[in-house]
Amino acid sequence: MITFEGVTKRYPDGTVAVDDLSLQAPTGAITVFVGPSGCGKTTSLRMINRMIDATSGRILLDDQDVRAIDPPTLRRGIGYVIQQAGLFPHRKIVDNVATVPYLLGWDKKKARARAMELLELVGLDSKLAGRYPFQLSGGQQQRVGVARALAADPPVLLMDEPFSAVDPIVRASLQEELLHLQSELHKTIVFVTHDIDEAIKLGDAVAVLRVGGRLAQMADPATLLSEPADDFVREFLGKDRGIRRLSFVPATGIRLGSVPADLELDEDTRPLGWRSDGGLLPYGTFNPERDSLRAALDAALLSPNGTAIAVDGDGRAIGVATRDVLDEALARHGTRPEKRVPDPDREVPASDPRRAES
Amino acid sequence: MITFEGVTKRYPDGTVAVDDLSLQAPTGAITVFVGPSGCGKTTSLRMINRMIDATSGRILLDDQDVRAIDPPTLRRGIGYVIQQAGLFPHRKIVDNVATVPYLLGWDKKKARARAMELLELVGLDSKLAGRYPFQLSGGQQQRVGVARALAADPPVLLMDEPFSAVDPIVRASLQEELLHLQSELHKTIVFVTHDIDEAIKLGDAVAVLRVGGRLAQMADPATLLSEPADDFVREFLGKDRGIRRLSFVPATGIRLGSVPADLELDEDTRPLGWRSDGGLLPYGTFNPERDSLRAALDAALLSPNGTAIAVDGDGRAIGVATRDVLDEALARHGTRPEKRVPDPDREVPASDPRRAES
Amino acid sequence: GGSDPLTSATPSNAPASSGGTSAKVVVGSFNFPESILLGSIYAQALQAKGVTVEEKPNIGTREVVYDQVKSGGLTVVPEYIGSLLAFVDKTSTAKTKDEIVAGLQAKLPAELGVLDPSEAQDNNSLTVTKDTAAKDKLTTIEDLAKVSKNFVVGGPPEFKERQEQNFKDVYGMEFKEWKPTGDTTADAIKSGTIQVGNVFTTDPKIVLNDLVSLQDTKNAFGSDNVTPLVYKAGVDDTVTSTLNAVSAKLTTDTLLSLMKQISVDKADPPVVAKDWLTQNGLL
Amino acid sequence: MNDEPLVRWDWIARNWDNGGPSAIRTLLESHVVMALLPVVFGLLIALPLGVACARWRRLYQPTAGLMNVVYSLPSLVLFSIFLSFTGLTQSTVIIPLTLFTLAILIPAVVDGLGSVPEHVRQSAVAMGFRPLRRLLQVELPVAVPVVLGGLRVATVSSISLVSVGALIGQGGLGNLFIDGWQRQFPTPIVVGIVLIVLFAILSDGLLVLAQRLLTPWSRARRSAA
Amino acid sequence: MNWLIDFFGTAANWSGSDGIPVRILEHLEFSAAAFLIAALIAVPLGLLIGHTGRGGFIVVVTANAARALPTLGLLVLVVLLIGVGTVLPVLIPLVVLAVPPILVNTYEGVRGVDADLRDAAYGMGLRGRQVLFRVLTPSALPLILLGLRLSAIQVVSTASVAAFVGLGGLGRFIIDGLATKTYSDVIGGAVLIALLALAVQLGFTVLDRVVVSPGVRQVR
Ligand SMILES: Nc1ncnc2c1ncn2[C@@H]1O[C@H](COP(=O)(O)OP(=O)(O)OP(=O)(O)O)[C@@H](O)[C@H]1O
Ligand SMILES: Nc1ncnc2c1ncn2[C@@H]1O[C@H](COP(=O)(O)OP(=O)(O)OP(=O)(O)O)[C@@H](O)[C@H]1O
Ligand SMILES: [Mg+2]
Ligand SMILES: [Mg+2]
Repeated sequence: MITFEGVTKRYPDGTVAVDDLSLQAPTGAITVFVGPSGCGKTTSLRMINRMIDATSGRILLDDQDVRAIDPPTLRRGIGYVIQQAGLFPHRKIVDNVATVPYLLGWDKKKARARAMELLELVGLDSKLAGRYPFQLSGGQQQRVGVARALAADPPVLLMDEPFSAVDPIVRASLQEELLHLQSELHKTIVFVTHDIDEAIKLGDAVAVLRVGGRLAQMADPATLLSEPADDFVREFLGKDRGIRRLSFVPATGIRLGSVPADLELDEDTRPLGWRSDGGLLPYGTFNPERDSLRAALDAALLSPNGTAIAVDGDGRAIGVATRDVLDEALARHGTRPEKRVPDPDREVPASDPRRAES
Repeated sequence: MITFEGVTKRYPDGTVAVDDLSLQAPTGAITVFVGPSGCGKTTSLRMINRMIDATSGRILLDDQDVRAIDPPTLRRGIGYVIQQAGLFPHRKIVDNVATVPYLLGWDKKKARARAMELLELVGLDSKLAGRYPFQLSGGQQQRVGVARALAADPPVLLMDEPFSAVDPIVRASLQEELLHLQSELHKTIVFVTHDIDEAIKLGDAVAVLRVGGRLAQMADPATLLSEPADDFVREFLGKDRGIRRLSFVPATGIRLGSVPADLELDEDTRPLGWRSDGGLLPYGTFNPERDSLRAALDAALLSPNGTAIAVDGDGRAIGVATRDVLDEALARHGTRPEKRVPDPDREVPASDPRRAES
Repeated sequence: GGSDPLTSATPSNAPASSGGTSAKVVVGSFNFPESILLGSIYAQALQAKGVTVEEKPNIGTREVVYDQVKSGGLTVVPEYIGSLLAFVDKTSTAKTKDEIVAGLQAKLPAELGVLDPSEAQDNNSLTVTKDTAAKDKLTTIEDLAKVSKNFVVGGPPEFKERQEQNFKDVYGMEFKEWKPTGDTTADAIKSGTIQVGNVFTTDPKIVLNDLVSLQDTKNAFGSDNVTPLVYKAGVDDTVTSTLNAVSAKLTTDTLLSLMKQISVDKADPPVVAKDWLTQNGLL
Repeated sequence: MNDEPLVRWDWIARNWDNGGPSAIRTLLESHVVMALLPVVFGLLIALPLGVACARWRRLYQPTAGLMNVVYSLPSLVLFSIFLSFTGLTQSTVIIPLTLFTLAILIPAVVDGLGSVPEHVRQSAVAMGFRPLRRLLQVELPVAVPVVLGGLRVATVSSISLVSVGALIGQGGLGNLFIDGWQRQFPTPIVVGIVLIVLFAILSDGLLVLAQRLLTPWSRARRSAA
Repeated sequence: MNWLIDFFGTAANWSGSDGIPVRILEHLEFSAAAFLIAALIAVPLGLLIGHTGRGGFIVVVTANAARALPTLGLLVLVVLLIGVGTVLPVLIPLVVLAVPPILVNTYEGVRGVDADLRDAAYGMGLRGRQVLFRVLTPSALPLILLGLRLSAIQVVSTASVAAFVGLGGLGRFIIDGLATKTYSDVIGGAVLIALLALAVQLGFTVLDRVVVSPGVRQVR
């Protein structure tokens, strides 16, 4: 648990970057700081590992004031990932990852073994270990950055816009990777971004900051979407709040009807299309075990008759949700999505995204 | 009209960047090339203004083979905008914009007057004219880049990921700006991006390329979303295809009911919330004149009772769309959204986005 | 000038003890080939007698070298008695060899001494081209003094300072301009940049370039016999007797022929020195 | 001017190693010492000074100004000034050349440290490096390409400048220039120039090699830049 | 200080054909001539090679080797080969000295211009030559000027070797002062040379202000 107690940062030039900030980042959860440029996200983050010292107020790491800890020692226990990865250009990937273990005086072999393990964990081929950073793509470098931050198994991870320099496709995969990692590691993560979609996708709790470094709202993403505290937050959340918060409602609750006759199936009962005069019409599918209500709605909208086809993990049709059933589900959960709570004890299989994110 | 006729580009090292590409970019429309990294978008674009020469095949600009035109002359008639703006650091903004007019031998006063006009057109304060590029933010530089490309009023504009270096918020505003400009200028634009959302937002026609430089599908965005040609395109389009294509259906067609009694209004008949025991509940609104079906659906999902409130331009409630009405509209338009056709003759007022984009 | 930085020199290789054969003898030379040759002759002769020798050839002008000897940084340097006296006693009027040696003994500081002068002389001279000599009918410096106001004179940089007053005193001679031409003096005379130049009488370029040295009828330059200048504390009897034996064999003609080998035939000073020493039984 | 050939090969053969103080080999050896020691000393001094200048920027302006003045002094002047202090020793050449080297190396070290990307520095801090260790293990290694670039220029200049020392009797191969000049004899001059250039190219080549070996991580960047 | 007073305070030092003003003029004469020749050779060559990208490696290697050419050695060799009497023998070594910094900096300057900028320029329809002179050169100007400045300072300081072969210039005070151990002259000459170098430095600072676009200056 990281606690901000009335923290204020005033830079020597008079800029108040963070103003009386009080909040808690729960242990084992991802807390996202989000807000427009210059709202003090980076400053807040860097006060945790004392890259910047607060002007007033306290920051507690599990009840211990960070000010009481010698900064290098404090920092070795906190992973830190930044936008440009900040890899050491002169060290091979494996040694980059082993940096903190070396600092902590691990023996070289052990440190390297640990590094190799981490490279695998973040999904990098072990043959990249002997390369230098310039030989890696931006996305690979970011992965190395994450591995490096994890090397000494710190309980806390600070991430400052770690994915904002890579292209959207790679970015999405890095986000997935992070969620997947977190499902195994249960770190206490503070994540900074200015992208509200990323915040909602990743955050167990989202703190929206406004310029001047004041907290506008802190809530879990679903609550944030349904109940923005004020116009600033509403504006910041942007369009599609209603649709987006369906992402937090699992599709498991939907009452499925039996597969209707006009749905053409192949021999494995995988759907092929809706029969019609002009041939087969397009259809949409969702997996009630894994997907959210949003995916179900999308599937319904892709079918001409508004009926979403439920499929299992192998793509076999297991039932349908008609528009009426869907409407009912939407009415039931639409306005009050279940709160998501971080559940550090639940182990999620690697192949399975932890969330009901569509 | 720009026509690719069996165009192939093989680099000296043997890489085939573009393979037998045939397509047409219609006059007065925005044609977007989209596809994963390395699929030959840039190469295709640059063959149009002969920054790169095709290995075989022809590119026609209004029936004239570009190979028949001296490259510098050709290029002066084609605006070109790139990611990093490529502004000349040693020239003031106004002179940057006036580059091509100067090249064409315009007199200095006229060229500068034209530059000032363009700066205004792209939404830049005229007091920036005397600055140097380093004194501008990334977004402002991109705007200058666009202004510069437009300076000699070329009929054709080539844009290579022009907005990908700026942050998402600025990016969105640049996209709006481009649509707005295009609604006034009706250029023939070829726009390259690897972001499918951007492609769908901006394109009148979208060409999806696959690695190896082959065309996977070319269609207007709505068709693309409803009828992806194959798995590659479907994969590339990503999730929410059903919801996203609602963006292309205007909300005008929805039958509105009268404002129900349990909706609390202020004295100006602006909605305040749904009455309930626990106080006012959240609500969602849409503007049937301007918004799409997607916005209406979103509004419905924000209301506890699934009813979307229709408001006018001033935010006054003018009716409601109940879930049933909405379902009906969705059923009617859901699967076959109207095709969007570029309509160069229709003048759209500046304050009004041209599209039914939610 | 102001305070003199060279006097504060504290050379690292000053002899540790005064006298004694165990000490290393440092043989230096001026920055012209003849001096380098003489230095090499001294050094090899001493080496043959088992003296430990270090050579530092080609150091610089007398102004620089003198102080190094005085402070013990150099032990032996081939000198020219007339020029040396003029250097230590600007007012001296001594002209003959004996006068000069007497003058030196009186004026040299206690730590320095000269050994027996050799017969070999290498006088400074004023030299002109054959054409100039013919045109103005010049054979002596006296002849030159009559026309010298029209002439530009050149020589090593130190030439003006040393000789300007001397010429006035002895010949009443003044020049139109003094140009420091250094090692290019002979070429400068030939190319006409200067009309008169200060060239050593043993310089082979005089012959090579068809130049004429004017006779120093009034002995303005004085006798310039070659002799070793020594740092007294650094030399013992072996050194002294060896060098005196060398000087006894050196003549002006010897010097001229040796210098011709070096400058014209491009033979190397150490080799020339060695050959000569061998021929004269000094090795 | 006359029939003197540009190079008399037999002279070279005779004088390569004639045992005397003016043997080409001896001169070459002293040239190497007088050229390379300043570079070594210069590097040893420039590293701490450069680090200090990079750390306290206001120190840099005056230091750089002073170095500019030193650099604009003719080397002969510095040599002769030091002649009065260090006499006819190699130090008279080595000390001034060390100063010249500093004029090149201090900016190189400052620029080198400046070339360390801020995000690399920051992530070192964030990982818990203490300042000295950060300097030694991160900042200086990353600065190596730029510092080596300066070192190359310094080495080559130093090798070339030693020859001026011949004017005060300590010039290594430069003595060949004076010798050849006084005897109107091109051979020693040519030999001196050729040996100096060869020595410089060799040293430069070794430095390039060192750079390759020390900084495999910047090879691509260099060829791309 | 005494030396400076001796040197600058002696009226005789200020007049005549070997007075300070004449020496300064002579010094400037060969420095300027050598510098201009070097600039005329190196700037166009650097621009061309930087622009076409051909032969860049050779240039950098040769330039570094050329830095190693000892000025004194070249000077005496040239004098031996072509004789004294003109300034030519001094110009050759000085030009050799002055070319490498200009060439390398010009080349690096042009080559270092952002590839996107080049791209944008061609994309707008500038022809090769226009790209070079209107875009690359102005952008590379700070580096080109840096090369010119370094070179000019080296030339001014090294031009003193002219005195060694009997030519004039401020080197006379140094060489003659050394020969006659007149330290005031040596120091005086050195101070004058340092002042000239300082003036060159200042001149280039001013030039930089005037010719380099503020847009480019700030980027660096
Ligand atoms: N060292 C500093 N000195 C003075 N002001 C600073 C300093 N660092 C940051 N600021 C100011 O403090 C405010 C907050 O900065 P901070 O970097 O924390 O913002 P941010 O939310 O991370 O912004 P971004 O999204 O652009 O990274 C800004 O107004 C910034 O200009
Ligand atoms: N000059 C070149 N020589 C050789 N291959 C090249 C060259 N330029 C591009 N390519 C290759 O051609 C292919 C297409 O390149 P292109 O730049 O057109 O892709 P792109 O779609 O624009 O990619 P991105 O989204 O990364 O910009 C790639 O495989 C690329 O590596
Ligand atoms: Mg930040
Ligand atoms: Mg591209």
